[in-house]
Amino acid sequence: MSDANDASALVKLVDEPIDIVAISETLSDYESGAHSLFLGTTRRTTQSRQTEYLVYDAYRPMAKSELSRLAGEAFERWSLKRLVIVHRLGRVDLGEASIAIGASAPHRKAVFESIPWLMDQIKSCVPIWKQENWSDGTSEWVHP
Amino acid sequence: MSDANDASALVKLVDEPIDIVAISETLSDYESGAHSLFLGTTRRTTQSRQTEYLVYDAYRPMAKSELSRLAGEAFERWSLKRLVIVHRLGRVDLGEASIAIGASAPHRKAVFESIPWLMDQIKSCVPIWKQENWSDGTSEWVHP
Amino acid sequence: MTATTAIEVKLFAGAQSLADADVLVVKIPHNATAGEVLRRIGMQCQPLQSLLPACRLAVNLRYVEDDFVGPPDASLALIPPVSGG
Amino acid sequence: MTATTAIEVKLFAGAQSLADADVLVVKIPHNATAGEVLRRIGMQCQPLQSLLPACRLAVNLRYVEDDFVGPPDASLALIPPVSGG
Repeated sequence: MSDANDASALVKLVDEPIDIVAISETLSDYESGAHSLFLGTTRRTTQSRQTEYLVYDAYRPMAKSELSRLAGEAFERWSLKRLVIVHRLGRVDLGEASIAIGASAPHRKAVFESIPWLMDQIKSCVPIWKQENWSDGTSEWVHP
Repeated sequence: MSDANDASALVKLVDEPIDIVAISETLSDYESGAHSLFLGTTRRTTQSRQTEYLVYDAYRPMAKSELSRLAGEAFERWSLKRLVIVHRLGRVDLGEASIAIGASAPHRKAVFESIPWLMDQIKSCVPIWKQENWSDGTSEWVHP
Repeated sequence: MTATTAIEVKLFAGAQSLADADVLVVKIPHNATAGEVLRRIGMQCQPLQSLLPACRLAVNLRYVEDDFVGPPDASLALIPPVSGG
Repeated sequence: MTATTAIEVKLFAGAQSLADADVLVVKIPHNATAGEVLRRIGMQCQPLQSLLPACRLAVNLRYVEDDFVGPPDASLALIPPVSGG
């Protein structure tokens, strides 16, 4: 639990499992009454096909830069107290998180609006790509 | 990480700190690509007044019954895979959580919509009350 | 002359503070509606009058409308505006 | 005769698979616009043509419009539709 006054945003690309507990701790703030943590995880079934695992690749410096830009925009727009965005790269097994977005703010509206907005933005402009690795052994890059 | 197939909702009133890790584990599901955990915590500042701590009281059997009804409705409406609602009663110090709502679903829209809806419903119809205990030593029940 | 009966109504939060009690015993006519019960609460416990217009009555753990008539052994509670979450 | 220069364009994901390379060397006229660079990529690397209409060009870590002209030492990347999250 931090008693610090400063608002802050943190953006990271990681190659290992995302540390959820560390993110939760980062969000703690006495001036925030609302904390929210979203995790996007590898789901088994897509339509009727079974995923074995996913692989994420990124244009790292640009992905970091785009994530920072989006974080800054969300931070300002919703007057967040804390914001953490972590995207994992490489292989992500079933049930594991590829992305975590955590936010805290004085009131819940700010976290309820900013996290979905960030996810929409990330899925449209951050240069990160998902490779489906299906249970039948085939794989393909997803370019929606 | 549970590999079970069954969808489930869990509602609890507790008198001790909410176990966030236990909730996170409950949400795990291979068919869910989206997991979200919201925490409502005791905030220090309200307008210009300082809160020392909050006390929550409830009409317990009815609060439990209303929460279960709402959980069931959200579960059906958004086809959630897992849903956990925990409300803490008694004294809740600064930074501690009075409520936790966790949800998981195949796609993120379901968790982004259901949790805000649940919070709105809880704040309008579940018989739980908050007592502000201000830093100047005064206290008052909040009846908005 | 109308037959009356004494019922217990649970009180919470601000209502409990105002009435300085967690249960209120109220005399009501037999088969009184929820609206009538609320009116009698105000008549028989003056300190509650200010909060009462914002309160709802719960019968057997459910909110009821003003014209609702509960069973004789119903469990009643006065629910002031809630503030959980 | 137009003077040309050779530039490197980084490739990712499906574009990398199609071109079977993570960097593509493309000959472009001096002061070529981003739109011209994309067109040359398609001409000089046939396997990318199917994906190219959906791709954007990034110059120095930023998406640019078709009429953008980057500095000579710019870092270029071909960005196919993204699917992170």
